[in-house]
Amino acid sequence: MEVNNLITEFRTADGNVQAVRDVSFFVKKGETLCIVGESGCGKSITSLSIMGLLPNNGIISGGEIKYENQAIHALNAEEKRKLRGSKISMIFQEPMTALNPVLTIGYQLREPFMLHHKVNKKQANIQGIELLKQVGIPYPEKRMKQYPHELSGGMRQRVMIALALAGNPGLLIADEPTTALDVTIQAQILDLINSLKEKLDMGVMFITHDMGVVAEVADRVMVMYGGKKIEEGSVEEIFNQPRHPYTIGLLNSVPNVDDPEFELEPIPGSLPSLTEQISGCRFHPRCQFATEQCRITAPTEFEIGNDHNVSCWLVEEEASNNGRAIGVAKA
Amino acid sequence: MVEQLELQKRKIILKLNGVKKYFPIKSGLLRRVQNHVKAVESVNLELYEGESLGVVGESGCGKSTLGRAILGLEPLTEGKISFRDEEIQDLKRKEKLRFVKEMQMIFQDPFASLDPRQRVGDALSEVFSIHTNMGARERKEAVLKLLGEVGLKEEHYDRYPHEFSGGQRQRIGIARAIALNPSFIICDEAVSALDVSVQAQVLKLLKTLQEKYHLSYMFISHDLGVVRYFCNRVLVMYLGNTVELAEVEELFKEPLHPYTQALLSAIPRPSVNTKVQRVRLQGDLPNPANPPTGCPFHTRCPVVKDICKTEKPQWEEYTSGHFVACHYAGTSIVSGEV
Amino acid sequence: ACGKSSSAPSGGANADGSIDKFVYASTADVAGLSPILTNDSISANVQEHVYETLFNRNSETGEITPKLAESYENTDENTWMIKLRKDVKFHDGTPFNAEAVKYTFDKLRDPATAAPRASLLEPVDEINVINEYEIKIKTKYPYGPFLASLAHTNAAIVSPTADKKQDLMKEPVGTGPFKFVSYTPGDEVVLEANDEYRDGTPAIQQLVFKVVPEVSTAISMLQTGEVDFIDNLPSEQISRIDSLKNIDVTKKNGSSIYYLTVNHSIKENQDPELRKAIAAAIDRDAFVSKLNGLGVRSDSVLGPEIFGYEKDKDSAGQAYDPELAKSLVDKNGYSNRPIKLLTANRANFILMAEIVQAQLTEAGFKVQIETMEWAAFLDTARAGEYDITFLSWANLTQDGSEMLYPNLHSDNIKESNRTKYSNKKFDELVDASRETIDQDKRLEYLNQANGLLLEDNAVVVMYHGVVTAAMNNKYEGLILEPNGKWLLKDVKRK
Amino acid sequence: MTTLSNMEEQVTKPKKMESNFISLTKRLLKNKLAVIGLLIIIVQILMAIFAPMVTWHDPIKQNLAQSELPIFSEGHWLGTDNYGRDVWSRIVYGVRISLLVAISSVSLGLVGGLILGLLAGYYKKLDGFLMRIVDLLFAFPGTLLAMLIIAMLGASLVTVTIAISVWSIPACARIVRGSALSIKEKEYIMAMRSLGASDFRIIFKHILPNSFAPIIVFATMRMATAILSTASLSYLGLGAQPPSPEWGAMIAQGQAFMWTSPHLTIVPGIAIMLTVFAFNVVGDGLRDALDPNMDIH
Amino acid sequence: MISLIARRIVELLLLLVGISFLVFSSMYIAPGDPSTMIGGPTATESDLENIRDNLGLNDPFLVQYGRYVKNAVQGDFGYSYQTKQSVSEAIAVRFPNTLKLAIASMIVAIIIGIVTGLISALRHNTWLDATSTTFALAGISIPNFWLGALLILVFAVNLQWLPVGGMDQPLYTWEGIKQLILPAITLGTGSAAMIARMTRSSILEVAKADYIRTARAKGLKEGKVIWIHTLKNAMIPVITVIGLNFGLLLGGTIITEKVFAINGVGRLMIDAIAMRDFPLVQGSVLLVATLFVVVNLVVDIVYTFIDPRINYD
Ligand SMILES: Nc1ncnc2c1ncn2[C@@H]1O[C@H](COP(=O)(O)OP(=O)(O)OP(=O)(O)O)[C@@H](O)[C@H]1O
Ligand SMILES: Nc1ncnc2c1ncn2[C@@H]1O[C@H](COP(=O)(O)OP(=O)(O)OP(=O)(O)O)[C@@H](O)[C@H]1O
Ligand SMILES: [Mg+2]
Ligand SMILES: [Mg+2]
Repeated sequence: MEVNNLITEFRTADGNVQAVRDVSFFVKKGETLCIVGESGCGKSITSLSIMGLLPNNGIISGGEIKYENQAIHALNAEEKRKLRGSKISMIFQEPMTALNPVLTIGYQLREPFMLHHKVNKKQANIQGIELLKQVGIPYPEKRMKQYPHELSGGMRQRVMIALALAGNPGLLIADEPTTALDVTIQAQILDLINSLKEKLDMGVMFITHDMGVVAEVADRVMVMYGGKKIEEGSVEEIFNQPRHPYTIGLLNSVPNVDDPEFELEPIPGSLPSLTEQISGCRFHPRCQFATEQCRITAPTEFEIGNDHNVSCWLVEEEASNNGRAIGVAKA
Repeated sequence: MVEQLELQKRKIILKLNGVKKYFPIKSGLLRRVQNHVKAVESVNLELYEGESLGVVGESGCGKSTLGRAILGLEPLTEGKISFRDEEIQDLKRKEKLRFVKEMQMIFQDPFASLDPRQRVGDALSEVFSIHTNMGARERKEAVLKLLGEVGLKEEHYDRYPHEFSGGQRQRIGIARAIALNPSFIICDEAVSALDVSVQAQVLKLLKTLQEKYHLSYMFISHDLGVVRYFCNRVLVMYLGNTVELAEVEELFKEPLHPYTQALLSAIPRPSVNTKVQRVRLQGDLPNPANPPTGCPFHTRCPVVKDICKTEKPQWEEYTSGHFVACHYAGTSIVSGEV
Repeated sequence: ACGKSSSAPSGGANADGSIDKFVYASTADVAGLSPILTNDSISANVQEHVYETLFNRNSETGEITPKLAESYENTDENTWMIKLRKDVKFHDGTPFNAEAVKYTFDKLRDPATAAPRASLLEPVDEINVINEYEIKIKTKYPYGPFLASLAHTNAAIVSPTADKKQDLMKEPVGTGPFKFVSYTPGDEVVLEANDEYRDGTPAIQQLVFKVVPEVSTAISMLQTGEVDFIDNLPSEQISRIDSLKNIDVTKKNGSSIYYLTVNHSIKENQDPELRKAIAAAIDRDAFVSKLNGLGVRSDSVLGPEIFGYEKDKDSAGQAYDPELAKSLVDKNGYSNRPIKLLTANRANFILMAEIVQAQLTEAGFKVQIETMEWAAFLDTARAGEYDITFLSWANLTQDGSEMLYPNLHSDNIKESNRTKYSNKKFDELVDASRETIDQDKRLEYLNQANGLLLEDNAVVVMYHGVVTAAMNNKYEGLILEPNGKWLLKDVKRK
Repeated sequence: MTTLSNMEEQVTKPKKMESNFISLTKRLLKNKLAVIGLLIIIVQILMAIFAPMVTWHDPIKQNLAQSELPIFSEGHWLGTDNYGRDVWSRIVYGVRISLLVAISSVSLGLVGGLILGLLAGYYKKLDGFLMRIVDLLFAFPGTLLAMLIIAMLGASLVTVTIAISVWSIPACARIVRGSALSIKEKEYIMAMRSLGASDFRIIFKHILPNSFAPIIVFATMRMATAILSTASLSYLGLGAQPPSPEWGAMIAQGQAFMWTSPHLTIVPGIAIMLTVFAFNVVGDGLRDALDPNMDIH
Repeated sequence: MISLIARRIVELLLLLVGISFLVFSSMYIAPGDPSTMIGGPTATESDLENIRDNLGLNDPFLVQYGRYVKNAVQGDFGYSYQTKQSVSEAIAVRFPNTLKLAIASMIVAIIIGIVTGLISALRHNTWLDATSTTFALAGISIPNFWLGALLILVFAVNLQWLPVGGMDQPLYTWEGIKQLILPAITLGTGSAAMIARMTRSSILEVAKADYIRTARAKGLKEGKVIWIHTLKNAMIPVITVIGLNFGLLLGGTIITEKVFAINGVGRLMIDAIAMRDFPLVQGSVLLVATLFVVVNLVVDIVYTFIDPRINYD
């Protein structure tokens, strides 16, 4: 899966706003790409753009989305629909509301089987039960007859995962699938996604804002801020050599459970709204290292080796000199 | 830091004695009370001046209920709460006002905890009109001072809550809580709803205020990282029961209760270098209306023994200052050894 | 309501002029089908066809003639010897005889029955059966309008056997031209022709009394043929009905009266100038013209169709004189007093109220209308809780005493005399008219009493009713009486 | 999509000061139907206020000689009624009655409903009892309830006002209770309680103003119902007393002339319909404008 | 479920006691004496006194009420003052008509309401939506006595397609159905409009729900998303509105029955109130209230079929 220069816009009362600004990335089979960033930075909209499920007032106004080298953003509605669930699936954030409350688990689970594998109801049922077992749900036969409200949050999220897997997708998009869950349950779900990914050789696009979760599941990480991609690299690179001041700030804002001496270093200021006009780098008002250049022109993406890309003027030199450190590491 | 704490230990500010809170479940023909949600079960606890006590546990384990019960927002089912050696659980509203000044609360949701139709200035000055007989001018001055205290500006006085960002709103909530110079504040998931960058700002602010005014916090959270960073002692709850209480270092180093151990091992670490050995709990939290017999944790405990199913473990001081309620306290869930 | 045998539209007619089904629409349901226990005109309409009375007032001449009776004789002022017809049978096959008459009257008089019109026989002292077909009735005092009373629908004779066996309110048994078939409360009463009727079988085979509460709806049904006959046409719709091509309208001067009265028990109203001012302020001619021909203009309290009427009284009241009214109002400061004009919320009462209110206001009075449902209105008026109001009187017996005594005599101030009028001289005249059976003398007394009322401006007569009926023009033979009663026994296809 | 709207809120930076009222009005004005409704209402209010200036006849002055004039007659552009009264004047003065009865009955009903609803919503102990009373009123068909009240107190516009307000109480109480129940659970109410605020203060300073949105929508819609009910009762002869130019009464009177002078029924019928329509669309518009979920679109 | 029904029956009984007390006392206070109505204008005071004694109207209020309740509990709802007929009988005769009318109007309302609501939701923000929304709003705004009169004028009198009034033909005949059409439209229009609006907004609301997005993410066809995933959820509030409207509709029968000359309970009620026929008023009000409660109970039971989350035990 590959996304190039994606731009997604919303028509709103205050005019058009760009929620996703020129974002490019790719996901390979069998790897997990984590997209991190704070609320409202455009993570969900990016994933919905891929799914073709944008809200009515949203449109993809630029860029391309390719799945197995086929451009899918331009497909018509019917073709997009056929893609959904069979090639690309999605798990949503709220397990409480993402399942239809008035239909049984069984009904909802049979649907994708009957739709994508063209099997009859009985077979769909058997396959559904099989899948529920796979995602670790005890007594799957009984669950098939139950309604969502009769299941706990963790169970529902497992059902959601089962739904997403039913069509044997090549890409699974998980939009904050564990935010609403308790830590002990979250751990179960993360393990499940990881093991399924390996077993089914899927690409996983995992959206979260929890750096802990990122460290746990990611192969590669993409950091977003204000609708833009600002840094991308392997999970080790991002955690050990973060280069963008925002990524660094983000890491320094998360208290470390294992380090009693850790001191928090918050990023000053707060997130800008979509409509706010910010010239240059969107992060510059909150950046301690902002220069005149940052204020005027938006940075381009620089590759600094190891597939590590950063959009920040501070790394420009380094990118060209390749190797010179910049003084933005932990103070 | 440790020495300092020892000193304060002598000054107990709040004491809970067998505090219980049950919510009735009504059903049947006559809407009789058929059962209870046992939200908080016999909690015994002492809180010291100037400390931060973290309260952690899964969703629905009764953390918020405990906090509310302390403030008298929920009538107790049983038990005693004393604040500076005075029992406060049965006081009438008028008598209670005195303690209300001393004990405050900061809420989880910065969007829901401010009246959307009230200007920020009015919301803050309302606190003074309830508790003091200051004139309008005095109140305004006090409010402006408060705003400064939490890092907001004078111009914010006339704004409505929806015109603020989450972090700013939480600052207003904090301002409201410290307005009357309390000595004890309950933070119920006060930073959970905030983005990490903002969360860090607010945590810093709370720390600063604690030092400045010598506040005690009861810090309810499900984020163990934050608790470790912020608190001196930690109380772990499970299904309405207190299962472990210890100094923060001690708890993280040597968790005695299997649940605490599982909890710690489940936290995703924001670091790619330290890989800890994971133990996953199976199953979900039981229904608090119908808790298991014996030890409430036995249904999910990896090292459960027969006695756990029948007998409820006592809340005991295992080592000095380290309380735990487990028949086999100290058993490691990884190796299964004591 | 459902499951009626025939679903054919009404009005089917056979070659011999007989009619399969004939539908009459009334705005309200009957209260019941026993003449003893009811006293309302709608019930009376049905009862008129099922039952018969001893005497009958001729619809043309107004004369009282025997019906179930054959003849009568006053052996003295207080004694009525009545001979009965011998050829009559009740619908249940039992014979009509003196026992039946005695039974009926005794039941009507018995306080335990609580008959609403027990007062019809109030002067009766004793009833004796002389023989199978002769009966003697003794009154407590000479009672002038007695024959009129006996001609009243509520004095119709019921079958004693049936009354003991069943509830006549639901299953009536009489001697009339139609026999009872069924009653669906709120919806309809169905009768059928009585084959054994002494004057021959009526042409209408099945007679349906149907409830259609909205007059407009009823008229529409008349137009579409769903209904064959309605009565009591509203004056506002008369032009519409007139314009319907399939409908014949019958009009006839009636015995009813509509009048305005002040509440005589109120001190301020005892001022003769006030009453004069009111009478002078009301333009009755203009009002009657609004009735589109459905009202007769006359000042006389006893109308042209009533026994006791003399022509000279037509204009004996205070004439319309707005200037006089204004000057009296100014002179006496009547404009300072708010006046409550109580009225029933029936269309013709509202019409009077609206126009009179406007005219009184014109003259300078301050008048507020207050409408009430019929029941509440009757009670409120009886309790005297009004300043001025409109009253009406159908006068089924068409006898002057029957108007003046209940409505204006001081005996009845607590009861039916809702005007609260009390005048010794008037009372004496009315008493005299009631206590003699010499009809010429009675006429004289009544005329004097009538004059007295007009002189006194005790009441202001708005109009005397015109009875109306509209029938599908396929049929003819309707008998319409001045008191509003009608008979369908002679109706047949043209 | 609620989650998205929350996010939207979350990232909202301090906006330019714009009071709730202005933004509400802006949103309302985007709704075409609501604008039409608003215009109708404004015109009617103006008509009610300036009635003597926009009419040329006394609405109750009779002229029996000139009765039942058709529409567009000389001097009476909407004709005259059975009594020769000018229909246009009666319609205009009828606005006064309709609005007055509607406003006063709805306000009265609101007071009752608010008290019941707030108490029931806030005090759990009272809830059961108060709601049984509300159920009781609910189970009565409205017309019947009104008829009983009118039977007791006599027919008049005052009675009609009382009857309609009583009839508004249960619905209002339920709405207020519902919103009080949900607001009561909001954290800011908990916050006020933790600050030691009295119940009185919480109910009237916090719960009441925040229930405002559903109440205002309810009140607007109820105005429509009230106007319709007044007309129905007057139609049944239980409301306005003659000669007052109440629309329902006008229809009732005019119905007898439906075939000869149909305008006597049709004109007041249209007047009622327009007015009721106006209040309904404005109420609808208000509801949409007040609905936070509409924000995004 | 059984516990729900049992609880509702207990509540209903309490409600009926409350209502009967309200009705009884209001009729007691109201001016207008039933004896006057029975006695007629000429009755003398002693006639009236006789009648009152006979009916027990001279007893103190509580005695009268107590007697009523005692008899009612035994299934005896008294006798009409006017017609001397037993109340249950009087009502039994008329009730089928009212029920026919109410059900026919409800069917009209539900069909028209849901279809228009559906159309305007699916064609959201198009002219079709605007038109049907406007019609829906107009529908709520029409006074039904006026609508009834206009319908009669047009369809019964001028076009003569349908009968003017009455309801005396059996339902299984064409005549019987024709008699129902105009009254059902008159009475059902308001409810149809309300149902249409609720259907529309409820569908639009549900369309925003997360689980609809899930359904789309599964790749379901749009038809399935709407007919299966959206509609069932969207019907929940619509059913509430239908239940509540049934109450309104019962009130509306009073006027409709009058206009269309239908012999039903509504008309019985006004006549009884006007005539101060207390036992009839009582009986019919209690019936209507019971019906209202029963309909709402049915609605609650329907919920349990549509929405598995609802569990009344
Ligand atoms: N329908 C819409 N119309 C206008 N703006 C929208 C719409 N949906 C989302 N947005 C805006 O798009 C931006 C990106 O939203 P998105 O949901 O992708 O954020 P996110 O990164 O997923 O946040 P979170 O972590 O809170 O889920 C937000 O600022 C949001 O306000
Ligand atoms: N007012 C109430 N009535 C009935 N049950 C309640 C009430 N409030 C809380 N509970 C129940 O009490 C239990 C404890 O709730 P509480 O809110 O204290 O949990 P918590 O630990 O704060 O959870 P979270 O982390 O989700 O905030 C839960 O099972 C909850 O359902
Ligand atoms: Mg998101
Ligand atoms: Mg909580």
